[in-house]
Amino acid sequence: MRISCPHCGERDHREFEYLGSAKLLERPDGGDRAAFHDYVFQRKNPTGENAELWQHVMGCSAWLHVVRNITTHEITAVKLARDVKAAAR
Amino acid sequence: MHYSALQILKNGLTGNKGWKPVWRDPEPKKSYDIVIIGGGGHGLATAYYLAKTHGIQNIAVLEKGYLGGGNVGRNTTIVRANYLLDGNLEFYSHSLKLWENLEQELNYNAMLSQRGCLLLAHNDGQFDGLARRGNANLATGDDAVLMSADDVRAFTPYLNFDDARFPIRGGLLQRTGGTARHDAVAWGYARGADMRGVDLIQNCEVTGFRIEGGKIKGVETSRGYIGAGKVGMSVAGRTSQVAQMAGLRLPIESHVLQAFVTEGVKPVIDTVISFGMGHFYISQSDKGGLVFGGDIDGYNSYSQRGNLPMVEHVAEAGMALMPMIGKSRMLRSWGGIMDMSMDGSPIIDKTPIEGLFLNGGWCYGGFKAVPAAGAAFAHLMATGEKATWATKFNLNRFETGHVIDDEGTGARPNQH
Amino acid sequence: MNRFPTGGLIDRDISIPFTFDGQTYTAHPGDTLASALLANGVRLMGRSFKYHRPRGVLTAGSEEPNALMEIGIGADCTPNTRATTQEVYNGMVAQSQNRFPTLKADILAVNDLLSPFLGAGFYYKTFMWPKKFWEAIYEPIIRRAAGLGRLSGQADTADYDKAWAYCDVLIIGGGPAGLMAALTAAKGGAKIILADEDFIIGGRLNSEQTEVDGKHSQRWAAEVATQLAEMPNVRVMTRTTVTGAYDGGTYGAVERVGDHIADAHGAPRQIFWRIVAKHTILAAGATERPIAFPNNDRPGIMLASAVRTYAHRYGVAAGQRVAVFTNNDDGWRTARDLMALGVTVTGLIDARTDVAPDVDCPVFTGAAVVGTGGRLGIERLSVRTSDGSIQQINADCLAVSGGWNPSLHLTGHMGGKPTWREDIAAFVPSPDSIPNLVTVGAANGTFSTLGALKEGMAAAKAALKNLRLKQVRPKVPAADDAQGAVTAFWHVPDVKGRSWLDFQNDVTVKDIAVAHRENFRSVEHMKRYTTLGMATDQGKMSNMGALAVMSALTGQSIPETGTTIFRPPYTPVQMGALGAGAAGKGFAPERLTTSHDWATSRGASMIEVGLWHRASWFPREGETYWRQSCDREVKMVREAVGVCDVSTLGKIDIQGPDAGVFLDRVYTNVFSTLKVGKVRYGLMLREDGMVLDDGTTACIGQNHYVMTTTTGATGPVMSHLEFCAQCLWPELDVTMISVTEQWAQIAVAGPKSRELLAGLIDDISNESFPFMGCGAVSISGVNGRLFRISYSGELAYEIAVPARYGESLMDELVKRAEALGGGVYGMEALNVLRIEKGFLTHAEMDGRVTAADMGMSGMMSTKKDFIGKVSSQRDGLNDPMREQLVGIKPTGAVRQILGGSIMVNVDADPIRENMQGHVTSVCYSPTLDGMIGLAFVKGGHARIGQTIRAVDLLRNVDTLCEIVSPQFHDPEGEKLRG
Amino acid sequence: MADFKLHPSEAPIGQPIEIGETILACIQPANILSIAPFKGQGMAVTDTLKAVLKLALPTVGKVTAKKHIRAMWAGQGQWFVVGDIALEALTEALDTKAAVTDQSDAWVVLTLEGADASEVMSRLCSLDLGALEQGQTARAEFAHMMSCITPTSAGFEIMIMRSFAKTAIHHTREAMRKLAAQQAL
Repeated sequence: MRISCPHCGERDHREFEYLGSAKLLERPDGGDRAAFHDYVFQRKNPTGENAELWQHVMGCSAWLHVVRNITTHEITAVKLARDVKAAAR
Repeated sequence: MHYSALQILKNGLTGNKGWKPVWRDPEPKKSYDIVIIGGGGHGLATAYYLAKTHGIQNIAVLEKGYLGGGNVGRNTTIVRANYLLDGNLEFYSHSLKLWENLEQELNYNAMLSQRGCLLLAHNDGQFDGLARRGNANLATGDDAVLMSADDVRAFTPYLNFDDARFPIRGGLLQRTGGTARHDAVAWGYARGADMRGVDLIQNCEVTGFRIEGGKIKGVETSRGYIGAGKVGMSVAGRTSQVAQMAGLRLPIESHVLQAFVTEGVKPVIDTVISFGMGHFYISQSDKGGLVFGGDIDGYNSYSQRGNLPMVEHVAEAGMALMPMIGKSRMLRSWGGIMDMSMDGSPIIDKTPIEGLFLNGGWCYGGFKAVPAAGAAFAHLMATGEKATWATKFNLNRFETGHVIDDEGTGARPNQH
Repeated sequence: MNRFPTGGLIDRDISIPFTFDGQTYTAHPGDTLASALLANGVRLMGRSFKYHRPRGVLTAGSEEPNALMEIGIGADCTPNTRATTQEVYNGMVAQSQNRFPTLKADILAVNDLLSPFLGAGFYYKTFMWPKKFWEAIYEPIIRRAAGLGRLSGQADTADYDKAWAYCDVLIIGGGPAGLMAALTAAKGGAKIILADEDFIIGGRLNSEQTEVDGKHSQRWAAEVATQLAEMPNVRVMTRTTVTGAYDGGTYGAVERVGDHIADAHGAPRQIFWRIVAKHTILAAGATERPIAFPNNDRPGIMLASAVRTYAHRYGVAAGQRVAVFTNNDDGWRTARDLMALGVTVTGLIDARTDVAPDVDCPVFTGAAVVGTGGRLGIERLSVRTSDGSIQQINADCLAVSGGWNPSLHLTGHMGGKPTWREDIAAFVPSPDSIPNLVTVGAANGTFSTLGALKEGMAAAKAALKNLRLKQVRPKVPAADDAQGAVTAFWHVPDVKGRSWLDFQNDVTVKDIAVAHRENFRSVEHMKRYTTLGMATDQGKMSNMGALAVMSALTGQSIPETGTTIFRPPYTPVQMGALGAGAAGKGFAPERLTTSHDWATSRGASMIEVGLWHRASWFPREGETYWRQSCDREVKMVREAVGVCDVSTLGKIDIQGPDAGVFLDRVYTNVFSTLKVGKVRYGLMLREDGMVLDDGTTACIGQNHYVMTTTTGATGPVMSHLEFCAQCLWPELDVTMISVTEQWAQIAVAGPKSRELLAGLIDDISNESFPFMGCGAVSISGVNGRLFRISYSGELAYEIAVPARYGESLMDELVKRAEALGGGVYGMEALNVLRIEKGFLTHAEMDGRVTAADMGMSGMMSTKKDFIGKVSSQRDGLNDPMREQLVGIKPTGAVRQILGGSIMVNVDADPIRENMQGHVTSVCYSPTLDGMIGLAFVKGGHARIGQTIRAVDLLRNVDTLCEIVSPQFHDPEGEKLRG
Repeated sequence: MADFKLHPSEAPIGQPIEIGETILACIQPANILSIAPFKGQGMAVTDTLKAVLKLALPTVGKVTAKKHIRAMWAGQGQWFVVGDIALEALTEALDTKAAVTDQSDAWVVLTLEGADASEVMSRLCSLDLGALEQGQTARAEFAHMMSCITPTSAGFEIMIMRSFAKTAIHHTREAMRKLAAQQAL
């Protein structure tokens, strides 16, 4: 896979590290245990497009919000996770 | 038809024309007492034990492709019982015992070969970790031998002991671990189930559940509606998708794990070697191919194929551990989709929907688990009770905090 | 012999000696091992896998299933090498394989006599009785018989390399389609790579007697190749096989740099390339397929295309009396070409009835070969003519042409399924099987030379357009436009005897029938049950024939019966190339501290910690065992002063107006209240409530902190912090950067540490540097940092200086320590010191423990949220019977404790059900004069003072222990505050 | 009171290493300082740098230079100023505008020059080197290590973390050796 880092351009995915679903951006406020259980453990795990988090560890260190098809591996959008999170606020 | 040397002789002399189908291809009935979704190792074993141990015969196994076409036919065939934590310890211990009698029980040669399974340690901390594991295995009644670096050298002299990046500090050998012929396990269970009246229905994809009043009624399939008293999901790799049709969301991600085989060579490796530091393991098949693998590629995937970084990493680890394989050639690589659970351990449990049961989240452990998981899932579906060797694989353990995290990496499926 | 006096792309002026099975032969430059052996009249080149049937060369390419050999001797021996692609070099030693004692007299050929009992899947039905016999008797015999060639068993010390290349257009295959594509794309200015697995560019242009652009096709190919090589935007890579197609336009390829020469003189034998291409043109050609008929596997029975290749390219007659069996027009061409070269063609057998071959030799249409004879090679064949009569024909070579299979393998690597084309009776690639890849020429089912040229050009023009490069209109050269008619004909029906489908694995038409009979009818079942297609050619020679047989048995069409999936690699890839650079120490980078050379020069024993090398202990004269050094080093620290390089710990510089708030959220305890000049110990959890790491963080200025992490967790912690800052709270104004490498940090520990430092630092008083104080210092004019922190429980400091001064400072501190009765200490002593004090490492923080398990619930602030807070409140994590951290020491006769022991109650059996915990760390404590350990024990915090057993079943040690506080040494902490 | 001097360690490469058509050497800039602007301070940081060093912060992936000092992008929100500029001076100038750290000892700067520099690099680094022009800089993997790769008129400058320097030099040297041997065939 080639991931187009918004800073560094297109790079082989070996430069990146995968974390998981982009739902991890949405850390619950407050102390609701059910909300945290869902946040930490439960996954939709779709077969089609999925928003997920990768870090460009061997490059600029930015965390990226990557929209990728889980079956074809086609990547349709890459944004800075920081920007996605800020926009959601 | 009972298989025996005599049978082979008889057929050999008569042009091999007397062999009978190993399983029937029945049309699906309108309804069954129990429907198992998934004709892989687990689903077939579950049906077999339901029929054999629990005397239930009105069973169907629904397979969307061909029998044994999922992970049971694309793994690296390792069988072992050298886990670390309670929950896994007794489960895999029980599984290995079932493996040891499987061929006679099924009258099918699955070629279980207990040629040993060696885990390597490269520093004192890892060595202590192996000791803890070995002690737990011995306490569970399984085999374990702690080896010094010299012991390892005597046992596997072809490893790199002289200029290794991570010198070998010692190892833990389980002599009862080894390999089996993966396809034969699926076929043997399929044959056993079919002989006991189970309908094995291929090319039949489940497309939905019929649930009324919180209770399962049947399944919609590509070959029409099939009613069911109970339904078991045994579809590792697609568990999230199937469960979602019942409105369930699970602590599972799907990842691709690659496996590799080289061209056949004369015997050079007589055991299974696991190089934890390099995320690499290897054995040699009876045909002569070196069978090896490593970690999952590391990203969610439903494609049964991987990418080059892991291919290269695995080859690099192989060259680091045993540079004698440099002149063998990788013949084929393939991928399987792993149900990676959030603690690296499986789920065998009821679901919130009455009559709907779940067997999934197997991560890398699915193949070696086939007998015990099939037997445990059958026990659960037949009796409503957990089997004694599988009491801790609960669906709600993430809520309660009773996770079974053998790797200690937490809710990071790609690190288990 | 069998070499024609002229013709071919070989240099007859030079003779190269080589040996095969000990016999010396000669070859010419341009020869492969197969062509050279054929030229020397050698037909028998191998044995099949299962029945050990005699095998000769079947093909002239990488798809060869039969002529596999061991090349080279000793550690240089490469098994399973295809004689059809291996170029002969001076002095080459080739050996046949999988035979004993000799190729001609192979004992295991007895298997062939037993074949009625060894058919498809026989082993699943037997070898089960008695139970023990499988592993004791049957399996060892099978394993010894199985396998092909031998690995030497010695380390592969050859050089390999890996590399990256980028291009606009990757062209795979240098036949007519590939060359035309390359020429077109190159003229348009695209950056191109043309890769061909062969050592001469041209593909079948080198194998046929045909003309392109009015000249011999061999000459045209050579001219175009030269023209391309001279263009700056073109990289022509011969001997380079593109082995796999992966996501994002990435391709794997192997370049064989040194396999064709006797001594590569330090050049890599092979280079594994990762080629990233914007566009790819697959022009991989096609492979001819055999026809299944009884005993179609004898040496001398070859593909017709191979017979032509040996004739035209290598100037070799594959036989003196050749018969041809075909279902298509290519067979006629074979007969004509051979006759033109003066070879006798003893018969042309065409399976088709409605054709009239215009060939001047005995012709049989509507006929089929129904048998062959000859002991170690074909001598005669039986032909069933159109009227049903049988005719015998003499031949020492039978050229078989069953039509062509497009080489579509790469297009299946990403899961693409091919499309059936009835007109050519073959699968062709489906469009878009691989993003941005188009298939042209024979690989696309276009078998005429002109058609291939045209398709190659068209694909290149489309690529240029997509790349927005200039459009060019090169002229399509004149060439043969015959597509060649074919009628599907897969195997000869109604025959006796075995007809081979998979020549290497010995799978015959009868085996497919057995699979069908037993209901292994899906293609995958058939393959797995019979092992068809599992040979080293991945089924290139066998899959289609077997599919056709199964389709006939089931009554379904071939596309309904299915296709098989081709997986990477296209042809097998040597592990040495794929794993290039990793043998020896190359597997992972090595990290060295600034005092590394200093330490090794003092005889330090080094160990790995993550990627780092650290000094384990420093033996002094007379010390022969590590414990002697370790005990002395511990005593030194406890009684005088020790010096230890601790630079490997992670150091993260954190700054910004919100830095304090940020730390509050990532640590369980509060940091925003930390004053400038102070250090605090912190505990970090994962979001699932388990401990991630611990360490100290110093406030070195307003909104300016330096965090330390454990050595092993540095990367994960940095990544975690960046996740928190970027993904969770981007609104916080905080920056972070690793300064691990900037600072060499050295611990000075022991009651005399202040005395030692007093000679170096102006003001080292307790007032200026109280316990957990920090500040800037100057050391001989070098700006450094001093932290009063202790990992030993003694009065201790850590001094940081810019890394370039690390070695110098280490040397100076150790000299001064030695003057005070102390000295340097290593990791072993450091470990003892921390165990005595009950400090933790990742032996304890193994990813499964909570703060409460470690007795640190008090560090979980109730006043704020932090990562892991909510999850750590789950009931299961607050069970009082969880395993909790305690200290243990022996109280009985057995004084030894082993790491990894399990804990059981005094009277309990050491079985799983009774396990109470496990031992994480142990050491001999010189301070307490005995073994001590840290352990996790169920409900341990409430069991201090009780006795328990640490049991090691592996090593037979059973130790009665007292459960104690993990702080063995100075539990009140008076020493470190002193 | 100090009766001794701390002295710096030797550079990891003394005499430049020349194999075939490539030369590997090591240079030691006077200082490498990191600058990470605080929120909304990017312009203010650039203004300050312009005033102090006559340099602006380059955009992502770029390098700007003025005499013997240059500023290079070094990752998300991070820049390195390389040259003879004291930590204290820059820290003071940027005070509340940016985080400044000393990285002078954290990095070893290698230079790889000569006709085959690109070909050697292609053995070690996954970057599309043909697309990397002078004036640009990239954070990238180099032989499994983090690095900053900057093309120069004569080849490349490769910044590697100090503890990795020996490994980086070893691998580069090996790549040079193998390429030279290949070309001699």
